[in-house]
Amino acid sequence: MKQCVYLVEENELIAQNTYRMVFSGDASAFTAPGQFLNLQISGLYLRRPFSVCEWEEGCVTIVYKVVGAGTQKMATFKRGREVDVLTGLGNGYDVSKSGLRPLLIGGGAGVLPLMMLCKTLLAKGKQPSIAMGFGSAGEAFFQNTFEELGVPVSIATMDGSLGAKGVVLDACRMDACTYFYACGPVPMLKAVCAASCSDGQVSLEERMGCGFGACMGCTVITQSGPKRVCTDGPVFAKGELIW
Amino acid sequence: MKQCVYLVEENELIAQNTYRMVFSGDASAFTAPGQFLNLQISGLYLRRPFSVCEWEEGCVTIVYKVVGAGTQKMATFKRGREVDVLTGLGNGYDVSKSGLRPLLIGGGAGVLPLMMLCKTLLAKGKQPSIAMGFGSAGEAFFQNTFEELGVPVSIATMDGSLGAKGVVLDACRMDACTYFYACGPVPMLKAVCAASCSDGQVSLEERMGCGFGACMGCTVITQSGPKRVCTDGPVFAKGELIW
Amino acid sequence: MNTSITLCGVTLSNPVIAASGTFGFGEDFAKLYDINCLGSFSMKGTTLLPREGNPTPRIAECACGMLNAVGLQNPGIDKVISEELPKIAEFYHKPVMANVSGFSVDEYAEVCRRLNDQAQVGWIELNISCPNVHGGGLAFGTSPQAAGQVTKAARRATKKPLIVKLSPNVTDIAEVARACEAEGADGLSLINTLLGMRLDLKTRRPVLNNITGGLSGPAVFPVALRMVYQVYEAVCVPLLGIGGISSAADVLEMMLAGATAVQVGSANLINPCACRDIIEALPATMAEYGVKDLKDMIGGAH
Amino acid sequence: MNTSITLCGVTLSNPVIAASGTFGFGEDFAKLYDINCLGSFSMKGTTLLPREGNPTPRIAECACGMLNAVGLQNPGIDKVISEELPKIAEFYHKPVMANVSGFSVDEYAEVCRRLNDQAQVGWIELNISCPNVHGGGLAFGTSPQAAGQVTKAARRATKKPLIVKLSPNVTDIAEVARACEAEGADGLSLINTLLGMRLDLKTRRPVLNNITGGLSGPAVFPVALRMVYQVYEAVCVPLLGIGGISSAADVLEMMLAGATAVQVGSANLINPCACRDIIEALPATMAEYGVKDLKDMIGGAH
Ligand SMILES: Cc1cc2nc3c(=O)[nH]c(=O)nc-3n(C[C@H](O)[C@H](O)[C@H](O)COP(=O)(O)OP(=O)(O)OC[C@H]3O[C@@H](n4cnc5c(N)ncnc54)[C@H](O)[C@@H]3O)c2cc1C
Ligand SMILES: Cc1cc2nc3c(=O)[nH]c(=O)nc-3n(C[C@H](O)[C@H](O)[C@H](O)COP(=O)(O)OP(=O)(O)OC[C@H]3O[C@@H](n4cnc5c(N)ncnc54)[C@H](O)[C@@H]3O)c2cc1C
Ligand SMILES: Cc1cc2nc3c(=O)[nH]c(=O)nc-3n(C[C@H](O)[C@H](O)[C@H](O)COP(=O)(O)O)c2cc1C
Ligand SMILES: Cc1cc2nc3c(=O)[nH]c(=O)nc-3n(C[C@H](O)[C@H](O)[C@H](O)COP(=O)(O)O)c2cc1C
Ligand code: FES
Ligand code: FES
Repeated sequence: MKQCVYLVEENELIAQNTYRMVFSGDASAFTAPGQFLNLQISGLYLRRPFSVCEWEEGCVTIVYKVVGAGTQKMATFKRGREVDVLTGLGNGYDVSKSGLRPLLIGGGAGVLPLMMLCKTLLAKGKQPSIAMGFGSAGEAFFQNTFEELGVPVSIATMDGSLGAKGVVLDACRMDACTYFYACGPVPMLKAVCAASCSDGQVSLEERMGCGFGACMGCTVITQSGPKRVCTDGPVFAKGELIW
Repeated sequence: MKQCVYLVEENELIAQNTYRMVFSGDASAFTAPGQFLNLQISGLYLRRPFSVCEWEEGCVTIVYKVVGAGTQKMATFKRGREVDVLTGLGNGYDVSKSGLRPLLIGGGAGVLPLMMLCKTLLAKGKQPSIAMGFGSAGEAFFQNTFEELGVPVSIATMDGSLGAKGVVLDACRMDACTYFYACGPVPMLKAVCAASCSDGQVSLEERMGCGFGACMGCTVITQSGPKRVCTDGPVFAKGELIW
Repeated sequence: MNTSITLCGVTLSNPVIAASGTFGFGEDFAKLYDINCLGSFSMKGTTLLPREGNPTPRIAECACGMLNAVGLQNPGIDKVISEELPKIAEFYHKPVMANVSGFSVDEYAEVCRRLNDQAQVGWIELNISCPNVHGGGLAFGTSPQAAGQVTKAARRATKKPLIVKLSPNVTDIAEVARACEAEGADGLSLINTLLGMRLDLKTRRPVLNNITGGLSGPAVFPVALRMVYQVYEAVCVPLLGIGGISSAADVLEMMLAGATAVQVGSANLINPCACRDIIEALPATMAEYGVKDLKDMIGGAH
Repeated sequence: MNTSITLCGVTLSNPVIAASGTFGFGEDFAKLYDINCLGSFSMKGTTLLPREGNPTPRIAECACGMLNAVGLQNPGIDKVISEELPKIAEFYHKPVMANVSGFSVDEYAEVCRRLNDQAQVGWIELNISCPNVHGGGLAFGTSPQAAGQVTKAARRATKKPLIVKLSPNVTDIAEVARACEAEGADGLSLINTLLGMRLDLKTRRPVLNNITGGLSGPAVFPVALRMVYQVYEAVCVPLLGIGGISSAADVLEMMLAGATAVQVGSANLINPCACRDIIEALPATMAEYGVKDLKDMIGGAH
């Protein structure tokens, strides 16, 4: 973990209620896709956690959905604004386990950490494919980006306005999957784990007090006892979790 | 009273720890010198009251001393910043009582409301003079401005670095005074009232909850019972006060 | 969309009531906006005799809140009846709430008695929880026995709907609430301010002349919400939720916890149009959370 | 300039102690800065047996503060002794404070007994005020009798300096303080969290799985300050002032009210370097207010 001051470079609407924010600043604490940062918003007490969607030297991107007071304020951040962030939080995905053809499964904002994971897997010569679920076509994002990377994309939307009608599991063949990486709402993760015969990793979300292991606010009970989503996670092996 | 959004036009250091802030915005609620505004500072709960030093259509000036959290934040306000203010607060000085040659007496920040008062008196053909007290030469301000207006100025500083050494009363002849207007710390006002044989008006300060009469936070007990400094004052006739 | 609620038999167009001590007798606000948009307002706490209140400073700044130690400055019940109520009649045409305080059970009862024939007064709010006067208010509010006693005496003295205002400075607020209900309270309002203090580092003395004062503002909202939730489970009478409310969302949250109506206090001091702004924002906020009739929210979280 | 103070016979280089439950067992902070700059730190509340704590969500946002309902998740006293204390020894070389909780008087006493021989432990802090476990902590902290009993049992079980941590959720905290002092407490720490709650307007349910939680952060500072001031006048033992401290000025204010040392809690979660930053700012803040020896501030406002 590092405490840094980031500068907002971009903050643009990319889908319904969904913004992409690009920061310049020290990205050196990030070591694995699936890690997150914890961002201070003046006027609010707790920091807000966001998965890092992409990073390179001096540049970090998050994508966030406006859901409450904090993300509403973030949507008003202008270029050049300074933001206090804790960086390099969480364990991130373990890409060494992926096998040749891992399946990436994302629901809504859960698609975000999969972008960096996908690029990392490609860089290692793997052939990932991705299944994404959204509420409707207007909320969907990243389809083009994945396609430009040459990654097979399948999509489901609840209202059928894009791709298959239904949940993300309706857009992918879990039976053909040899290893998976999943991120999204708990019911989706639960369903994915139940449907999969293969091993995999899932990323959890929990309300956080600190984001770096101090408060025990984000505990999940696993096969090996209580674990902190912010430091022992957010990524857990499928076999670790008790649903 | 009016609730307005003001725009910061200038915010410059004019003496030790003392800033002059010029706003553009609706000045129509101000009707008398000695009135004040109540300014919201994000991150602090209560508004902060400041005498209006000068106003004209569309333009309002305050001068403030940095003494705590609020004024520290104000010192960082940049040109173009929007500020929420309650304007036209308080009764202000009654200039009709002044006679031909009123004496204006100000201690420290108490000099501020006297500037507008002085200009108003001049416009009415009166011949005011002013006595000002400061801690030291570095804290003094407005000497030139008053002199440019052709107003006789006498100054005292506690350390003798400018004008007479001592308090403001050491710089003026209360026995020759026919009417006075005073503003400054309570011990000074008390001494001025005690030393003067003439009638006069003094402006009080009190910690305020609202600044517009709602909370009874700023009460002073007068000859005619409890009065609110923010609405019945801040200016009171000498004879009203119980020291 | 329906924002009306019924409080002890009186129907209000919306549940937003300006809180006692933060709205004076309404006059300063009536100059700013038409205060007939309010559900109602609670007048400044009134005692039998006029009171000058505590010496200043009476106000201190806190994180997300403030301390006050006004000490029940008021013109006394007779002047409230002879001067303030007639003035109010000129700009406010709905029932007002009379906030009553005292230093003995008899004084509370006597003030209630004198209010009995005032047609403008829709409810009496018995303040047994003022932390800023010695030997007064708070002493009654921190013991179920004393709270019951003063409620009983006030109940005998008036036929107006009787609302007792509870103190949060207690171990078990539900116990005090039950005692008041048992002695005939028609409603309960909570919370009054939390006892707090600030020191001035320059003088090394308390900021407030009274040493301690009452904490109010958004800082106390979670405590107020919890107490409303607890008291809702302990009594059957309607509750007025008070403490830190400054938005329409806060109103909904307080009603979900169990409040039939709410009071907005300190927010009025910071934003003089706070009550009006909250009332105007109610319909949009209701729509956002799928609320058609505000009444449906009352106690919805239980 | 002198920042050192003495707490129950142990001298601290400065009065800043990281508060229990917000600093884990120090490890995550030791990675960030050399935590030997601290006066001390209080370990996560420890019970006899390991506890998983409450189901999540355990955390909610509030104005100038937060709610937590962690529910004393901890590995149990034996693991704290066999695993955590040896780990701490690697990065922290001063006495630590052991924060102890329990569900019966015997459990409190047994945990104290097991800590007796741990040389690293400078003080035992008896948490009789956790609002987040049912039948535990808080029940002991809200009655002077129960608080006295558990203090007495702990006193017999240990020779370590015994500090009892008081709950603010009481009518009269001075009474509880006196009961603890009478039964042998060497110091008192106050306050633990204020019982509060938040509701989620989308789900219309409490945000916290535990329904209520403990409010901490700057919002509670005025209440904490007032209680320290009151307890200082009621007892002779040293006080640890806790609640909302997030700056060196807050430390001075809390000491003026009567605290010998202070604890910094939630501020650590928001700014992981909060304790270090406050300690570094102390000399300049002391200079600003003309303080040469920090000890001179203790109780200075009385
Ligand atoms: C490890 C992790 C990674 C995340 N990554 C992303 C991301 O990349 N993009 C994105 O849009 N969202 C992400 N989230 C969710 C995001 O943190 C919340 O949407 C955000 O905190 C909501 O803040 P708010 O003030 O707008 O909402 P409010 O509801 O007003 O927030 C109130 C409190 O609840 C917490 N909270 C609310 N929703 C969530 C949630 N879903 N998870 C955790 N805490 C929550 C807030 O942090 C805050 O403390 C992530 C959450 C976690 C834990
Ligand atoms: C009617 C009136 C007119 C004023 N005009 C001026 C002016 O023209 N220029 C100027 O420099 N100052 C003026 N003051 C004083 C000014 O309001 C305070 O210096 C300022 O509020 C301090 O805020 P702070 O946050 O920096 O200090 P802090 O000490 O951190 O403030 C804490 C609290 O105390 C209050 N407070 C502190 N000092 C005073 C004070 N002297 N009077 C009233 N409240 C105080 C603050 O408003 C705030 O609520 C005036 C005060 C009043 C009542
Ligand atoms: C300046 C001030 C004066 C108050 N005077 C009274 C009063 O006279 N009677 C009363 O019952 N409550 C009084 N209160 C308490 C408020 O009515 C309310 O219960 C409390 O402030 C909490 O609400 P808030 O957080 O919205 O301010 C006063 C509060 C303030 C801030
Ligand atoms: C997440 C969290 C966990 C806590 N756990 C404990 C605990 O285990 N034992 C204890 O005595 N106090 C515990 N507390 C209370 C704090 O030690 C402290 O008394 C309280 O938070 C007030 O201080 P603050 O406002 O500086 O946070 C906890 C507080 C928080 C926020
Ligand atoms: S959020 Fe504090 S330990 Fe995970
Ligand atoms: S400050 Fe509120 S009445 Fe004067």
